[in-house]
Amino acid sequence: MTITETTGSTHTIVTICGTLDASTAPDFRNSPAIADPSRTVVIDLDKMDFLDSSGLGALVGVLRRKQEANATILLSCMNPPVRKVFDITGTCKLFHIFDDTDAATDYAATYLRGR
Amino acid sequence: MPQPPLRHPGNHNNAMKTLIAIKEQHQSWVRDAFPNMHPLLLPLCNKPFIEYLIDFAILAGSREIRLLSDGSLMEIEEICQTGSRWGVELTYANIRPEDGERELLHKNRKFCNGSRTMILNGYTFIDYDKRLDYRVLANHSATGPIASCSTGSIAFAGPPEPAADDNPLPALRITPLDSLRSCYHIAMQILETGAERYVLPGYGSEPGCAIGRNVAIAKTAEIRKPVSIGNNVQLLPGTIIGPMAVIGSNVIIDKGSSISGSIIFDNTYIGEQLEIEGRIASGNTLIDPESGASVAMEDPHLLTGIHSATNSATLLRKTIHALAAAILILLQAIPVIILYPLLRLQGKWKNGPITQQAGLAETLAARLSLDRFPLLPKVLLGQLAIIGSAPRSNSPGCRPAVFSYAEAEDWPVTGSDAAIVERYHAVHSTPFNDIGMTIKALINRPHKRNAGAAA
Amino acid sequence: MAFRLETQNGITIGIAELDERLDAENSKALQKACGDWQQQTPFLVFDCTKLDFIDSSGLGAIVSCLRRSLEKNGDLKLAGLNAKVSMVFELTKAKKLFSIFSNASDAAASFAASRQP
Amino acid sequence: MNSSNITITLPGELRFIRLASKIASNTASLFTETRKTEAENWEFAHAFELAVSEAFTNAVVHAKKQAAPQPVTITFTLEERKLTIAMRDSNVPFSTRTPSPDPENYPENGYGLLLIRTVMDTVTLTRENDTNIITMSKTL
Repeated sequence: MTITETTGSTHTIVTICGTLDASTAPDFRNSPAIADPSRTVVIDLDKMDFLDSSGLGALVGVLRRKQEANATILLSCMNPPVRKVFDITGTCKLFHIFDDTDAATDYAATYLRGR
Repeated sequence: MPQPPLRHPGNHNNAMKTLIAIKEQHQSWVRDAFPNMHPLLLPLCNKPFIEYLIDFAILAGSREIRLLSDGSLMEIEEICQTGSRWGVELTYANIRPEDGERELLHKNRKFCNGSRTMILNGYTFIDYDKRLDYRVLANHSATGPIASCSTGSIAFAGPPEPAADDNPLPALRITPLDSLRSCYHIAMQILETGAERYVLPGYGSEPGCAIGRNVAIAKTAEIRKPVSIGNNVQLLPGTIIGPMAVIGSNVIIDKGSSISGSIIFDNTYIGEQLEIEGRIASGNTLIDPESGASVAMEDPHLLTGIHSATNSATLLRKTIHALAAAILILLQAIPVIILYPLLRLQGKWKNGPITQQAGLAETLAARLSLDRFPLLPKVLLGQLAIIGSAPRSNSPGCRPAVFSYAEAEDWPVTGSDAAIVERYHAVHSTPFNDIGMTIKALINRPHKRNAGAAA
Repeated sequence: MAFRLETQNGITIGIAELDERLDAENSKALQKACGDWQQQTPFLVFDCTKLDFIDSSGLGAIVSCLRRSLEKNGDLKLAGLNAKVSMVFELTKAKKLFSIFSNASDAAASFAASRQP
Repeated sequence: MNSSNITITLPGELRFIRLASKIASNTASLFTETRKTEAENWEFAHAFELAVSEAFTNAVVHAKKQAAPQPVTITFTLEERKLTIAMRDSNVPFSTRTPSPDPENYPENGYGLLLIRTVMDTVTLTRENDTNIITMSKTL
């Protein structure tokens, strides 16, 4: 798994490439924008090829810490197998999910700034 | 954003898109009433709810439809798949419970692609008419909701598509689907308005009568239009279906029962001699759609869910019945051998009950229930039960038998309350109990006849 | 199953309060108890106010009680059926066999009224 | 019915999760049925990838608490249209009593068994002589 962070003024775009499971979850948690609870992130999942419950658990934990710090996670470009993991576990309703990274960043910039 | 001026037939990219957004909060009543059913598959006149929305999107000219929910869509995805069955492209995505129209459009921006987009929002029934041209919705300049009700709306976003001519916008009416009551009334309305308005499942040689595959209708069963009947349905002798009856798939309506103004959901067995009027029956549950009152029971003489029979119990019962029949054959063999030629000579041996009781031989034959002797070998073969719901009846849920429970108890064997009495006895019958009842039947039958003759 | 006797217009009426459930478990017990009540009077009222569930064996038992009262030239009237119980009676057409009242005192009074000269 | 078995043993370490689940999905993709759609074939492989990832993680995460990582043995049984995977380890068993997590509480774990049970046709959990065996099968 590789993580790329692109930092803007209001939020950071985090691109995850590869697999998010128990072996890669610690790296994900330690990525700077993810570890900073007050930073709103757009996570681009277009190149994520596999997610399991350990990866999902990491995402849910990060989301909770960010929401407590008045920030959030926006997910974009989720492919069907990744969506399935969210669907089965019922965690889909916790996240803002976009089909386009630009739409997610616009949403973060426009609607979430005032919060 | 500038729009391409021309619409290319065959290229769907610019055709109107449809977002169907349904939230758990609006469906919670379905989850409560039918825990095993996904609310989007709730049948309305034997057609799953979601298909009405897909139909409407297609009538409005959409070829790309996205289904959005804050709950699980996996079950729907397994059934609807990619939408190729309807010739559309169906995709799935998740939303949050609090998302409004603006969020929906934002979250699906790539899908909408700057095109005209129709948003079917909420758990509502769209009262469409397939004869009308809804494609003008794409050409119309309206944005925001154009029809709404307490549980949802039809809204539009994006630039209108160029129109060939100026057709008026057809009226759109949507009804909240917010209770069993509304579900019942909408299904009845669909049944009444019929297939000329909606795309409905089933085949019908005449209007108002749609029947699915593998439906067995007894000669004496009566169908009163309008009705809609699903697949794998058995209508047994003497049943009256309709008017206004929706029968789902895998349903058995047992003898003499009538169904009117009612909906029978999939996998339901309706017992004998029942009268269902203005009700919803689903598996073992009977519901009054007006008051919302419901009774759940697993009662083979009223309602049950249909599932496979327990084989071990059947085997035990058959064995014990066969044993009882063998003993009876042995006991009756000598009187039969002696009395049969005698009665035969007098022309008094008939198949069926012995009516005349003049001579000693006849009285004796009647007392010993010899008239049932010819049926006993069938019990040995497992074709009949020794005792059951009624002699020689043949319908699921009740066992055809040599003796009936009604004969065992000193109950009237005919009349409307006999059927109720039958239920009472058959419900609690165990194989061993049956033996006792058979002996009772043997003892009681002659007395009853005498009482009948005296009256 | 509480049972009491009331006398109105010279008729002794037995009023039985049924329990919450009447099914295969306790329908035999009702039939047995009813036999004893019918020794005292054939004019019976089943107060179903508490009754919340009835199945086919329960129905069978009540119909059997009715039949025995009728044989003794009496009657069995029902009172206070809730929506669920009422649905089961309608389903089986058993409703047609009974006079049904909203409460036990109306049912009892109807016995007295039918005896008016 | 022809059936063949393949058994592999991997060290019970986190870094082998990916290898285990990839072996499972590649084995499952041998079952490609021409009558099925591409999506269905693909989903079959993904189901095994996910289930093995969850089961292996469970074995290994609990192993961390022990002194030395215990090996995990995976047996693939291939029948005509059915693939069965049995995974054996000698660590702490799956907790089957915990209910499915409620997303409202933002739980960070506990989804594993729910996912396995959803994507597989049959799942059995047994413990024999201090060995946990999880058997998962699915028919294409």
